[in-house]
Amino acid sequence: MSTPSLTSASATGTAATREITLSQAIREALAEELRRDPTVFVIGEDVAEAGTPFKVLSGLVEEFGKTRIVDSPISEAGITGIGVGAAMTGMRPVVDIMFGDFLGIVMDQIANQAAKVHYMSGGKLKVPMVIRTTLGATRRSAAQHSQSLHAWVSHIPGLKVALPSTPYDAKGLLKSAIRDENPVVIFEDKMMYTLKGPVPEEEYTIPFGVADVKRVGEDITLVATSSMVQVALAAAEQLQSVGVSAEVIDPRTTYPLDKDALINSAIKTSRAIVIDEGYERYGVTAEFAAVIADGAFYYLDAPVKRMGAMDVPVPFSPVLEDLTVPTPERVTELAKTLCGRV
Amino acid sequence: MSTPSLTSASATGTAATREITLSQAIREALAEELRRDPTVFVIGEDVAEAGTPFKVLSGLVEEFGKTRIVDSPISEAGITGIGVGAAMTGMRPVVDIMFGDFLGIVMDQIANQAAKVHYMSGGKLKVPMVIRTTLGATRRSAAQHSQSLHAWVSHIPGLKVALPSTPYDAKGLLKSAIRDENPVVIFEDKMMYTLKGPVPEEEYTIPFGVADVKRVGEDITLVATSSMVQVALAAAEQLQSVGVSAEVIDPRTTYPLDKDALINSAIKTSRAIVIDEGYERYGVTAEFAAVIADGAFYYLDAPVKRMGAMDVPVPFSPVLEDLTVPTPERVTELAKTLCGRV
Amino acid sequence: MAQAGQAPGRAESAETREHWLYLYRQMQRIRQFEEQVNELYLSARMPGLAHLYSGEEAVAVGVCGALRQDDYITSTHRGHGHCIAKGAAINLMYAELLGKEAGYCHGKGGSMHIADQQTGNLGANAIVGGSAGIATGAAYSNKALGLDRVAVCFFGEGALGQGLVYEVMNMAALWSLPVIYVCENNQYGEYTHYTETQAGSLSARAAAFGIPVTEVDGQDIRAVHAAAEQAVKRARAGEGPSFLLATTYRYYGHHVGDIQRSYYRSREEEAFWRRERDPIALMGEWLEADGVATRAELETIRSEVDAEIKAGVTFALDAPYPDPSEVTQDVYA
Amino acid sequence: MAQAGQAPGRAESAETREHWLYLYRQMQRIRQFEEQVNELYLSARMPGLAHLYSGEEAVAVGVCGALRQDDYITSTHRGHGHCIAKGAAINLMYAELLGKEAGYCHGKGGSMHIADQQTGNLGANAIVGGSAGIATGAAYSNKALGLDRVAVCFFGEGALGQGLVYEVMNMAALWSLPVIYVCENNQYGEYTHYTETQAGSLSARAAAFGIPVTEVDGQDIRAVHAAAEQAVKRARAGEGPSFLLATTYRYYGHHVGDIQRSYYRSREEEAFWRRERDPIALMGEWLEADGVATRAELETIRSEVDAEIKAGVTFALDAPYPDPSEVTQDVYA
Ligand SMILES: Cc1ncc(C[n+]2csc(CCOP(=O)(O)OP(=O)(O)O)c2C)c(N)n1
Ligand SMILES: Cc1ncc(C[n+]2csc(CCOP(=O)(O)OP(=O)(O)O)c2C)c(N)n1
Ligand SMILES: [Mg+2]
Ligand SMILES: [Mg+2]
Repeated sequence: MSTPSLTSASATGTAATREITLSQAIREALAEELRRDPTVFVIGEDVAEAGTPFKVLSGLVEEFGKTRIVDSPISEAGITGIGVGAAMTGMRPVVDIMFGDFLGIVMDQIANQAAKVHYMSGGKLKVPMVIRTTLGATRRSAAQHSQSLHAWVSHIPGLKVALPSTPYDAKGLLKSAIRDENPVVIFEDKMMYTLKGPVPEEEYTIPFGVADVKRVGEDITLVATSSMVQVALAAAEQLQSVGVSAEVIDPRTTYPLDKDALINSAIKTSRAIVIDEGYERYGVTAEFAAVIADGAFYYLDAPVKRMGAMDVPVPFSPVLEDLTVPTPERVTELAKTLCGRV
Repeated sequence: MSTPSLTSASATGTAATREITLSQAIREALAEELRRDPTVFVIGEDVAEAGTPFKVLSGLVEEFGKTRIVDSPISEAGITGIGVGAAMTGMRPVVDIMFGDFLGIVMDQIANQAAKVHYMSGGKLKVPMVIRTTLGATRRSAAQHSQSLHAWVSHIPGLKVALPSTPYDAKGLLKSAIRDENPVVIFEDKMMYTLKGPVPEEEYTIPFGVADVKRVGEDITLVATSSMVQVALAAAEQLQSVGVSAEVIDPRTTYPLDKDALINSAIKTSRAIVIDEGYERYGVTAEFAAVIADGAFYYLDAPVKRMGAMDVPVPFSPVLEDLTVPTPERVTELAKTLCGRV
Repeated sequence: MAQAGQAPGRAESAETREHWLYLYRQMQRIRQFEEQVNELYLSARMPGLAHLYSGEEAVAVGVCGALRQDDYITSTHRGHGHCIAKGAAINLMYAELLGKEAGYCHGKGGSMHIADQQTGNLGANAIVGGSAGIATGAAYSNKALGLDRVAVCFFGEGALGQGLVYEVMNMAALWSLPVIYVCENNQYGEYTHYTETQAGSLSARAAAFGIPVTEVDGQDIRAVHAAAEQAVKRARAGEGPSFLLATTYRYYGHHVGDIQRSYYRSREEEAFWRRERDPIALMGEWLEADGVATRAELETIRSEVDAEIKAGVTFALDAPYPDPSEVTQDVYA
Repeated sequence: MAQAGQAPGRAESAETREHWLYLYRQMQRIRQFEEQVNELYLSARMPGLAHLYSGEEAVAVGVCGALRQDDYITSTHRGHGHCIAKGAAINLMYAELLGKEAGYCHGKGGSMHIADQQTGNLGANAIVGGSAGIATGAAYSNKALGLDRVAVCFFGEGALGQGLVYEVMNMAALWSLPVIYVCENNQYGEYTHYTETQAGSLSARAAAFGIPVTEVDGQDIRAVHAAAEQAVKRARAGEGPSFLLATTYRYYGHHVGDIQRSYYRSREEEAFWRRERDPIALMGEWLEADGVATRAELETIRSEVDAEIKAGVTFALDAPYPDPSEVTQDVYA
C-alpha cells in the first residue's frame, strides 16, 4: 500500500542527490560497507547469484565473491547462530532472513544468544551482527509471509531495531547497523523496495534513536513506522484539504526510541495517532501510545489512538487482506474525529 | 519475591475449601482433565517419573502411565510441532516447556502453525493445545532461565494467554485452557509454586477474559499479573498504613483481555499503575497502560505509570537481580507520588 | 468431478486396472491444473504467486495411491499436486487460489495453505519443514487413538536444512509412529542446486535415527507406488516410520514468476527431463505396452480432465469473493 | 594460580612428561573445584544451582590439552570443567559463581554463563545445544580470517535432540569449517537415560553429513587426547569438522540439588563408575605404571591443587559484590 510515486521527505536539496529505489539504497549500503571493512559478510538463502528473491542484493556476488556473499542452506537458526559466533570472533555478519515471519525460527539465537552475550560476559564479548529481514502485508502472500513482527525483537534488551521508511533512511540506517557493536535487527517493507527517493552521492550514516519529522504540522501528530509512513503522509495530504495540519513523525528505530520527539510533537499538537503495520494487540503501537500518553499527559486534548494491523492472521484473499492494514482514508477519518472535524 | 506466607485473595469461604499450593493446584487440574478426557496427554522433558524439575507433575505418571505422561527428548520445537499435529487430529496435548525462556525455540510452531491453522483453513481445522511454561526471575538462574516472555505470545492473533497468580486461578485457568478449542499458552511463576491458597474441593473452571479484583480500593488502581499480584497486594498493605486505598486487579488472561475491568477501575480511582514481570520496553505494561490511558482518558488525575522488569538481561548476582524486578516498596513509593502523599 | 473427495482404492487393489487408470488421471489432473495456474498468473487473474508441481506428479500420485482417504498428509508451498493426489476437488482448489469464498479455506489460505480435512490433507505449509511436526503429531494421534491410519509428510530436499525435521524423525523412530517422510528431491531449493546446500548423504540423515530409507526414481510411478505400499504396510503394522527419497524434477521455475533460470540451471537440463523423464509420458508408455490401456483410452482421460479443468477455472473465476465480515471470523474456534 | 590463563603446550609436545602432569593437575583442579562448589551449595553460600562435571574430567582436559590458547571453545550448563581445562583461573571462577564483582563476568553470568575470552572460552550456555551455532561461527571466522585456529563445541548427548545441531553440522561439513563437535555422552539428560530419548545411532547423526566420527572412552584421557589431536590436525589443515563421541559419566546429580537419584539410576551403577572407571585414578595408575610420575609426585600435585582451591574459595567469599550501578551497564557495547 506504499505509493511509489510519492518520494521521501528526507535529504532533499543537496547538490549531489539523485533518486534511487529503496532496494538500490540497501545494495549501496551493503556494497560500501563490504568495501570499507573486510570483516563484513552477507549470509543467507539465495543471496549470491540470485541476489535474494527480491533481487535486493543483485550484483554483490559479482563484486565480492561467494566467500563474502554466502549462499546458505535453508537453516535460519543455523545461520543466525553462525552469525553470532562469527560476530563474537572478529567478523561483522549481515544475516539475511528472507521473511520476517521466519523470526519464530531464530528467536532463541537472537534473544537468548545474540542479545545477551555482551551483558552475560560482563562486557567482555560483543556481537556486532545485523539481521536483515522484512515486514509488510498486501502482497497476497498469506498468513506466514506477511507479518510485521518487530514488536518481538523490540521487547528484548540487548537488541536494537531499525525500520527504514525511505531509501535515504534505508541506506543510512543499514550502514549504522553494520558499524554498530551490537546486534541490530533491521526490517525492510517488501512493498517499498521499488519506492524511489533522494539519496546523496556522498557517504552518510543515520544515528539510531533520532526520529525524523517527515512532515511538519500543527493540529495532530501522526507517529508512523516503515510502510505506514507513506500512509501517514498520504493521510496528511487529505487532512490538509479539510484544514487539518498533521505532523508526521517516523521514529526510525523502535530501540533506541526517540521518546522526546514523540512526546514533544504531541505536546505541540495536543493530539496523536500512532500507526504501525504490526498486529495491534501488544504491539509497537502500545509502546508509542503509552509513552506519549504518559509524557504528554497534561497537554493532550484527546486520547492517543492506535492503528496497527487488524488482530487476525493475514488472510490471502485480496478483498480481506486489504482490510487488515491501516489506509490513508482510515487514518484521515480517525484524525478528523480527534480534531472534531465531523 | 512472592511471599508464600501470604495466601490468595480469591475463593475464600466456601465450606469445602482447603489450602493447597499452586503446584498442587496445577497437578489437580491436570489429573482431573486427564481422568475426564482420554484424549488429553502431557508431553515434555522429564515430565514422567521426575515430574519435571519443579516436581509439579509428581505422581501423574503413576496414575496415567507413560503413554499419557510422555517423556520427550530435549526437542522443544519438535514436541510443540507434534502437539499441533496431534491437536489437529483428535488429541488435546499439554506441551510442557520447562522454562519460558525456551519459547524462542518454539515460536515458529506456536505463532506460525498453532495460532494460524484455524484461520488459514477457513475454520475447518482447529488446534486445542495447551503450552504450559514458566516465567519469573529472582531464582538466581541468570539471563537464559529467568525471563517472562508472555508479551511475545500475547501479540499473536490466534493464541490465548493465561497468567495465574493464585492456586485457585491456576487450577481454574488450566482446566479452562485444556478444554479450550484453541492454542493456549499458560505461564506459571516458578517462585510461586509453593504459594498456598484456598481451593475448593468441588470442580470449577475460570472463564478467560474475566479480570479478578484481588483487593478493592478507592484511591489508585494497581493492575498486576502473575508474580506481580503478590507484590501489588503487599504494596496495597503498605499504602493502607499511609491512608491510600489501593485496588488490585489481575487480568488473569492477557488475551482475551478484560479491558472494561481495567478501564472502569481506573475511572473509579482516577489513577493507575500497571505492573508486570516482563521487560518493560514493548511489554505487556505498554498494552495495559495504552488501554487505560485511552479508555479512562477523561477521568485520570495522573498519567498511567508502568512498572515492568528492568530492561536488562537478568543478571546472576543476587545484589543485581533483585534490582530488576518491581518490589512492594517501589510500587508503594510510586503510588504515593501519584496520590500526592509525599 | 467424479473422483473428487474419493480416495484411491486400498493398497491390495492397487494392481487393478481401474486403480492405475485413476492414478494416470490424477497425474493428468495435476499437470493440467498447474498449466492453468500458470495461465491465471500470466494473465494477472490470480493474486500472489504459486509454486508449480509439474514434473513431480508421480511422487504425489504414487504415494497417495497407496493411502486411504482417512490417512493424513501434510504438504508444502508446492502443494497443489499433493492436494489433488489425495482427492481434492479441482474447482474448489481454483476457488481458493483466486481467494474466493467457495475455496477450501474461504479464500483465507490461498495456494500455500490449502487444507481439506475431508480427504485428510492437513494443509500446505509456507514454512519450509514446518509441517514435519504436524505430520508426526498426526501419526502420534493415530497411535494414541488406536487407529491404523498413517500420516505422510511431503517435503522438499531443502527442508533437510531445517532442524525440526531431525527432531521429529528421532521421536517418530523412538515411538514407532506410523509416519512416512517423503522427501521430494527435485534437486533445487529455490535457485540453488541441492549439492551446494546439503553435505554428506540425504538418505543417511534419516537412517541415522534407525528409520528405513528407500530411494526411488520419482519419475516412475510404479517404483514410487511400490515403495509407498511397503512403507504404508510397515506403518499400519505398527512397525514405525519410513523415509522415501524420491529423485524428481520441477519443470517450471521455483515459483511462477521465476522465468530467467539460466543462471542456475541449463535449458538443456530442463529439456532433457521433459523429453526423457516425463512421469506422465512414461506411465502412458507402459500402460500401453502392458496393454492396460490403449492410446485412445488415455487420450479420453486427458480430454475429460481437460474439460474438468476448464470447468474448474470457470467456476472459480465466476465465484464471489468472501464477504468483508469474514476477515474477523475463525481467528478463534 | 601458576597455570591460570596459560594454555597447555602445543599438540606436538603433548607426549612430554610436563604436559601429562599438567593435564593430571587440570583434572585434579576440576575435581576439587566441583567438590567445593557442592560444599558452597550445601552450606547455602552459593546462589542458585550448579551442574557438576565430576567424573567427566578426562573429556574436557583431554580435548583442551590438544588446543592452543588462541583456539576457541564453547561450553554448556555443565561448564566448569571446560572452563578450567581451557586455562581459566580458579579464584575468578569462584568469584563468578558467587556473583562477585571480581568474577569473570562481574557476577552477571554465574555458573551457566562463565566466559573468558583470554583463554578462548566463548562461554557456557544455559540453552541446551545453544552454543552449536556459536562454535561453528567461530570456526567460520577462523577460516574467513585465514587463521589456523580451531573451535571446539562441547555438548551433552541430550543436545542431539536440538535441531540446531544438525543445521550447523551440515554447514560445517559443506564449508570445511575447523570445528570439532565433542559430544559428552554421560548417558543421562537430566533424569532420563539417553536410550529413552535417542533413536538409532548417535555417531551416525554426524556421519550423515560426511563428518568423520571417533568414538572414545571418555574416562581414558590418553584415548580422548589422541582422538582430539587427530581432529585438531584435520581442522588446522583445512580438512573440515570432526565429531568426537566420548562415553563418560557424571558422579553427582544433574544439578547439585538432585540428591534422590534412585528412580533413574542405581547406586550400584554410580559406585561402579567411581570405583572402576574414575578418570583421575586411571590416569594416576598409568602415570605411575609408565614411570611418568611417582605416587608421591601425584600426591604433591593433589595437595598443591587443594591449596589453590581453598585459596580460591576464600578469595571469592571475601570478594565484594558488584556495585548496584552495574545492573544497567554492558547491556549495549
Ligand atoms: C523456513 C523457511 N525458510 C525459507 C523459506 C523460503 N522458501 C520457500 S520455498 C524455498 C525452497 C524450498 O526448497 P525445497 O524444500 O527443496 O522445496 P521445493 O521448492 O524444491 O519443492 C525457500 C527457501 C520458507 N518458506 N521457509
Ligand atoms: C533448550 C533447552 N531445553 C531444556 C533445558 C533444560 N535442561 C538443562 S540441562 C538438560 C539436560 C541436558 O542433557 P545433556 O545435553 O546430556 O547434558 P548433561 O546435563 O548430561 O551434561 C536440560 C533438559 C535447557 N537448558 N535448554
Ligand atoms: Mg527442492
Ligand atoms: Mg547427558
